[in-house]
Amino acid sequence: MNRSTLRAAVPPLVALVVLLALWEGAVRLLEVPRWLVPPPSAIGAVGAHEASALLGGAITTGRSALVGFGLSAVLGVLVAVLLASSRMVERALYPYTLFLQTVPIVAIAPLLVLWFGPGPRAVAVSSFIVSLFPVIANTLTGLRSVDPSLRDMFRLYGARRLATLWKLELPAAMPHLFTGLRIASGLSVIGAIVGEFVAGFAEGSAGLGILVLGAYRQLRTDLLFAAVLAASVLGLVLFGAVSLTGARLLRRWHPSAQGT
Amino acid sequence: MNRSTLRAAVPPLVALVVLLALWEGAVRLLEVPRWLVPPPSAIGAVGAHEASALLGGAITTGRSALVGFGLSAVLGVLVAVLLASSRMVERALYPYTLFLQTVPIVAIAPLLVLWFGPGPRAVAVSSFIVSLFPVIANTLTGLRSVDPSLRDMFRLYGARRLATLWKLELPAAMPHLFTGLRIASGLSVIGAIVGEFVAGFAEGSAGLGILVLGAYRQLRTDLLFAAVLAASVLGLVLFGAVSLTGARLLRRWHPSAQGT
Amino acid sequence: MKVEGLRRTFPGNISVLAGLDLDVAPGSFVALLGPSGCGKSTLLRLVAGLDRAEAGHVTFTPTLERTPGERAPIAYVFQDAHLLPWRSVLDNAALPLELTGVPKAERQAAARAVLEQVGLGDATERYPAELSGGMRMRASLARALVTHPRLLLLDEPFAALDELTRGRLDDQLRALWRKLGMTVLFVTHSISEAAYLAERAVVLSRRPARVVLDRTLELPTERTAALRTEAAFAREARLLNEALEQGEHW
Amino acid sequence: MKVEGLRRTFPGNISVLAGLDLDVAPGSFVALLGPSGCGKSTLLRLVAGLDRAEAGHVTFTPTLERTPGERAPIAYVFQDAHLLPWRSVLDNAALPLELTGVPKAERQAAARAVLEQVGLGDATERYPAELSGGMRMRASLARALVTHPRLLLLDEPFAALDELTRGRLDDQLRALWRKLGMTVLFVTHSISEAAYLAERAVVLSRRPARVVLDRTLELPTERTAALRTEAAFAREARLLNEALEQGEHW
Amino acid sequence: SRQKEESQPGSQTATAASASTPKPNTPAKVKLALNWVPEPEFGGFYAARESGAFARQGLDVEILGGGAGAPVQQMVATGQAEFGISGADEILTARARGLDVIPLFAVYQTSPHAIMAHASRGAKNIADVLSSGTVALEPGLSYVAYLKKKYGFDKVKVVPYDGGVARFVADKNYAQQCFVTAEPLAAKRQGATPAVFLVADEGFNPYLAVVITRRQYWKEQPERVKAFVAAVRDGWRTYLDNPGPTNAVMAKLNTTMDAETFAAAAEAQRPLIDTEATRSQGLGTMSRKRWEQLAQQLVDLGTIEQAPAPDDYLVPEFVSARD
Ligand SMILES: Nc1ncnc2c1ncn2[C@@H]1O[C@H](COP(=O)(O)OP(=O)(O)OP(=O)(O)O)[C@@H](O)[C@H]1O
Ligand SMILES: Nc1ncnc2c1ncn2[C@@H]1O[C@H](COP(=O)(O)OP(=O)(O)OP(=O)(O)O)[C@@H](O)[C@H]1O
Ligand SMILES: [Mg+2]
Ligand SMILES: [Mg+2]
Repeated sequence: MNRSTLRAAVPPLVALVVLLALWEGAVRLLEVPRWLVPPPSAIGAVGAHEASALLGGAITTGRSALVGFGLSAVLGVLVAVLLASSRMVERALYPYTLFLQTVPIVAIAPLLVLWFGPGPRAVAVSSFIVSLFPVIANTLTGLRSVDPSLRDMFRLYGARRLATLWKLELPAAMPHLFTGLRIASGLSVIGAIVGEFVAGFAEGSAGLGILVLGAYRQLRTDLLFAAVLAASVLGLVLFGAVSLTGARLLRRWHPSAQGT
Repeated sequence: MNRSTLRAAVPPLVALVVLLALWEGAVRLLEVPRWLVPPPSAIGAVGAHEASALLGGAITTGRSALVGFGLSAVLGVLVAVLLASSRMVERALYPYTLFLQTVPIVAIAPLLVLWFGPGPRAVAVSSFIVSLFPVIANTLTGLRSVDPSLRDMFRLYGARRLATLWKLELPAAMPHLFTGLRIASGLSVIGAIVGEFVAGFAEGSAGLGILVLGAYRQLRTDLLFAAVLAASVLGLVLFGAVSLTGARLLRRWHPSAQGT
Repeated sequence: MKVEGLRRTFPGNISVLAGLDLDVAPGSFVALLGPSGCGKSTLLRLVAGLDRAEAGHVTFTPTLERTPGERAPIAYVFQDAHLLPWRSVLDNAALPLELTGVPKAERQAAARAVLEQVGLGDATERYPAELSGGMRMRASLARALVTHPRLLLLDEPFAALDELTRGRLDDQLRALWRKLGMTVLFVTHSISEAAYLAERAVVLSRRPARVVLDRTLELPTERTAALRTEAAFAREARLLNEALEQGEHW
Repeated sequence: MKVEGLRRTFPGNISVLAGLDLDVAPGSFVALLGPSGCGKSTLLRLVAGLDRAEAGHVTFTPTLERTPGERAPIAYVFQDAHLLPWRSVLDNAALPLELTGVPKAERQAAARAVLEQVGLGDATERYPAELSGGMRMRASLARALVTHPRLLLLDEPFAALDELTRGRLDDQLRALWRKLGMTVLFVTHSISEAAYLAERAVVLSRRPARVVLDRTLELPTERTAALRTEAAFAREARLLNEALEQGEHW
Repeated sequence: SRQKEESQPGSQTATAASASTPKPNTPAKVKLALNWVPEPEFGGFYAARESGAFARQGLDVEILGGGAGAPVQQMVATGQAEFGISGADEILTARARGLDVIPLFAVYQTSPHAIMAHASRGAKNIADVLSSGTVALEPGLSYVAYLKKKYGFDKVKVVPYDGGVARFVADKNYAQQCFVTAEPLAAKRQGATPAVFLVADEGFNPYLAVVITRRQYWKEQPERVKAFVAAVRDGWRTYLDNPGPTNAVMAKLNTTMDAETFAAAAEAQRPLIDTEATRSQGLGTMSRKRWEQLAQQLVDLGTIEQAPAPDDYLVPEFVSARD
C-alpha cells in the first residue's frame, strides 16, 4: 500500500460517503418502509450483528467465485485463441459459445449438481459458466485487432504459431483481455450466488446466496441488503485486483492505462 | 441476403449439425435418461408440438430483451462517456457501476415490480440491469485507448468536447464498443428470462422464462431444453445483428473486421 | 512568437530542453535542424500547446486566439501522418474545417483542391490503410494546409517523399507562404531543403537542445531550382552543415 | 533472386505492379528509386513473401530456406518502425533472435552491440512511445541488422534521420555489406544516397511500376565522403535524376 | 406381520427395528438431499441426526441443504443421494417422466400450502380471496392449477409469486400463495395481519416433505432403507416433543432465521404433521387411497397423462392400507 494507491482510494471512498448520505437522507425523508429499502444505518447495524455469518458467507462464495473466475480466465483465453486460429473456426463455433451465456443456470443446475455434486464444486462451475463469455469475446477481439504489420514482421522472422501467440497476439490483446476480466470478475460473483441458490449448501458454510435467499424469504430486507452489499464488496475486490494488475502491466505502453 | 452472407452461414450450420449428431448419438449410446438430457430429436418433437407457445414466448421475451439491450447500449455508452470525462470521476464512480452487475436480480426484483409493475416493463429493466455493465466497461476501455497523438491533433484544431467525442473517441472506441454489445446481447436475453422468473407474467403471453420455470417444475426436460434453445436462438439473433453491424462499420479500417 | 527559457525533462531524467530561447517574427519562415532525438518535435509540441513545459513560456504577438470565422490559427504536420483510419482521405483532409463548422460542400471542395495540390487527386476516396507511406504524409500535409493557418508547424513533412515530389511540394509550400504570409516553423533533416525553403535557419545541438546557429539566410526571395547550383546556396549549406557537426559534439 | 512477371492489383482496380521483372545477383547491393506511391513497398513485401502476387513469382538461388543455426535469412526494415509498444528498445531489437531461440544473454549482447552502432546505446531501456521519430527508425534498423540476414530489405530506413546520422549509418551499412556479403534491396528517395551506397540502381516509373533505368553504377568499391564531390558521382546522380523525371511522365 | 409393524407407534417400531438388525461396526454413509435450506420443515431430520437416532440405526447421514429449485429428485434418481425430500405431486410427476423414485415417509400429512390475504378484507375462504384484488401465484405449481380449475381467475389479477412478502405488506388488496410456516410469520413480523387459508381444505392435499429413495436402492438395501425410515420417525418424534435444541442447531446453519421464528414455525407446523392419522398409524404414514386420489387429480389437471399404477411406486412397508 504505497502513497499513490492510497490516493487512488480517495475518490471512490468520497463517492461512497456521498452515496450513503444521500440514501440515508432519502429513505428518512420519504419515510420509505424499512422492509422495502432499509437505510444504510440499519444495514450497517445488521451487518455488524451478523458479521460472522456475512464474513463466512463471503468467504464461501468468494472461494467459489474465485475458482469460477480463474477457470473463466484460463479457459476463456484458450477458447479465444482457438477461435482466432481461423475465420472458419470462429464462424462455426463462436455463436455457440454464446449459448453458455444465454442458458439460465437454473435450467442446467440439475446437470451441474449431478455432475459435480451439490456444494462448492457445482457453485464454482456455475460461476465459471456465467463469467466465461466476456473473456472469450474480449480476448477474441483483442487477438483480431493486432496490427497486421506486426503480424507480418513476425511471419518474416519465421515465428512459430506459439511464439506469435505468446509474444505478439496475447500482449497486444492485453487491454481487451483485461476489460473482459473486469466484466468477468463481477459476473463470477453473481454466478456463484445464483449457483448457490440452486446447488449450494455444504454444511457449516452457507454462502451469500443462501443468506440472500433466506433473508428474502424472511423479509429481512436489511440483512438481504447487507448480504447483497457483501457480494458487491466481493465483486469489487476481484475487480480491483484485476484492474490493478492490468494497470501495472499496461502502464508503460498503453494509453488506456496512462494517467492512472 | 446476398451470396457472401449465405456463405458465412455455412460453417455455423455445419457445426450445428455435427453438434446435434454427436449429442443424439451420445444420449442414445450412453442411455442417458430422457428426463436428464433429452436427445435433440425429442427436443425437436416437443418444439414442434409446442411451437406456438415457444414462438409466443420468444416474442414476449425478445421484446423485453430488445428494450433492455437498447437501454444498455444507449445508457452504457453515456455512462462510459461520463466516466471517461476524467480519471477522478472514473475512480469515484466506476466501481459502483459494477454494483449493478453483482446484485442478484432476485434480490431487487420486488423493488423493480413495485416501481415498474409486474410484466414486460420490469422484465425489460431486469434485462437492462444485467446487460449494462459490459457496455460500460468496453466502451470505457475504448474511449481510453484512443491514440494520444490523434487526441493532440483534435486539441490543436480547437475541437470542442462534443466534436472530439463524436468524431474521434466514439469511432475509435467502436471495436471495443461492439465487443461490449456482443456480450450485452446474450446477457440481455438471460436478464429478461431471469426477470420473468420473478416479475414476468402478463396474462396471455407467457415469456420463455415462464415456460422454463413451468417446464422445470413439471420435470418436462424436453420442453425445458426447447425453451432454453429458443432463448439461445433469440440471443444468437441479437448477437448476429450486432456482429453484422459491427463488421459492416469496421470493415474498411479495423483489422478485427478484416477477412470477415 | 517568443520562446523564453523553455525547459522540458522527461521521466528518467531525460533533459530535452534546458532553457531554450527563440524569437520568431510574424510571417517568417524558419527551418529547424538538429540531430535525431535532440528535441525538435518536443519544441514544436510545446509551441503548439500540446505539451507543458516545466519552465519558460511561449508567447505570441499578436495573440493566436482564434478569430471568428477563421479556420484554425495553428496547423501542425506531425512526424507521423496520424490520419483517422475510419475516414477516407478526403474526409481526413477536410477534418479541421469540419471541426470549425465549415459547411460540407465548401470544406470538401477545399479539401479536394489541396489534395490535388499534393498529388492525391485520384486517391480521395481511399482509406489510410490503403495508401503508401508517402501518400499518407501528403494527406496529412493537405489536412494542415487546408486551414490557411497563421502559424504552420511542419515536422519533417517531406521525409518520406521522392525528390521530385518533394521539390514540387517545396515550391508549393513556399508559394503558399509568400501568398498568405503565415509564420512557418519547418523541421527538416535536409540541409539543402532548409536552405532552399527558409528565410532563417536554426540549428539545434544534441539533447538538451541549445541553439548552435541562428542565421538569416542571405538568399534571394525568388527561389527556383537554379538556386541550388549557385555559390550563395552552397555557402549557406556549408554553414548549416558545420553548425550541425558542431552541435553533435557539444 | 529473380523476380518474374510480378503482377499486383489492389481492390478498386489499382494496378501497382503489372508484370515486373528484376534479376538480382546474390550479394549485390541494389538501390530502388521511384515516385511516391509507385509500388516500391509493395515490391519489397512481395519479395519478403508478406503479400501474394496475382501472377508471376520470386525465386531465390540459392534458396532462402532457413539453415539450422541461422538467425533469419531475410530481414526487413519497414517504412514505419513497427516496434512492439510493450517492449523496451533492447527487447525489440533482440526479438528476431528470440524468435529463433538464441539464448537470452547472447541475444541481448548482440542487440546491445547493434543498438550502439545505430546510436541508441543510451536508450536501450526506453519504450517506443518514449522515443523520437528518428530513434524509432533506428531501433527498427537495429532489429533488422541483428540477424545478419542473407537478404536485407530496407524501405527508406534513414528518411527520418538528420544528414550526419544518416551519413554515418550509410557508411556502417556499406561496411556491413562488404563484410557479410548479403544481398541488399534498398528503397530510398535520396538520389545521392542511392548513388553513394549501391552497386546498382533501379528506377521505377509511376504506378503501375515499370523499370525505367537499371544501371550498374560506375563508381569505386571504396567509398568515402570525398566521393560525393567527384564528377563520376555527379554523373550517376544526374542519370538517376533524369530517369526519375522520365518515370514521372510515363 | 409387516402390517402389524407399520401400525405400531413410531418409537416402538424404531426399537423393534434396531433390535432385529444387528448394529454394524462401521455406520453406513448415506446422503439426504433437502429441497430447501434448514428450517423447521426439516426439524425431524436434524433431530434424528442430533439425537443419535441415525447412529443407533447404524447410519451416518450427511444432510445436503438445498436452495431454490434444488434438483432433489434427479439427485436421488441418479444416485447422487440415497434419500431426498420432495412433494407428493412432484413425485408423481417425476414418475410420469420416468424417474423411478419411491415415497417412504410423509412428514406433512396436511399440505402447508396456503393462500394468505390481509385479514382486513374479511375473506372467509379462498373463493372469497380469489374474487377480487391481486394474487401472487407461482406458475407451474399443481395446486395453483387446481385452484385455477376450481375457481377460475377471472375476477382476480394474477401476478407472479416472487418468493417474498414485500409486496404483500405494501398492498392491502394483495394476496399470495404461502407456506403456512413461513410467509405469514414474516408478514406478521412486519406488522401485517394475514388471514391464512389452507389449500388442503379445498380438496387438494398432497403429502409434503416426503422422504424418497430410488427403487434400485430399496431393492439392494431394504434393511438400510427401513432403518433410515425408522430413525426419521424417531427424529420427528423427538423434534415434536422438544424442538428447541434442534432449532438451535439449524439456526447455526441458517442464520437468516431468528430463534423466535424457528420456534413459531415449529409450532405452526405441528398440527399439519401430528394428525389423527399419525396418532393411529405412526408419524409419516401414507395412505394408498390418498396417493391414488392425488394421481387422479393430477391427471384431471393435465399435469400427467395417466395415473401410475399404485403398486409401481407404493411399497407396502411404508404405506397404510387404511385411509
Ligand atoms: N491495401 C491497399 N489497398 C488499396 N491500395 C493499396 C493498398 N496498399 C497499397 N495500395 C496502393 O498501392 C500503391 C503502391 O503502394 P506502395 O506502398 O507500394 O508505394 P511506395 O512505392 O512504397 O510509395 P512510398 O514511396 O510513398 O512509400 C499506392 O498507390 C497505394 O495507394
Ligand atoms: N514520452 C517520453 N518519455 C521519455 N522520453 C521521451 C518522451 N518523448 C520524447 N522523449 C525523448 O526526448 C528526446 C527528444 O525527442 P524529440 O521527439 O523531440 O526528438 P526530435 O528532435 O524530434 O528527433 P527526431 O529527429 O528523431 O524526430 C528523445 O531523446 C526522446 O527519447
Ligand atoms: Mg521528431
Ligand atoms: Mg513505401
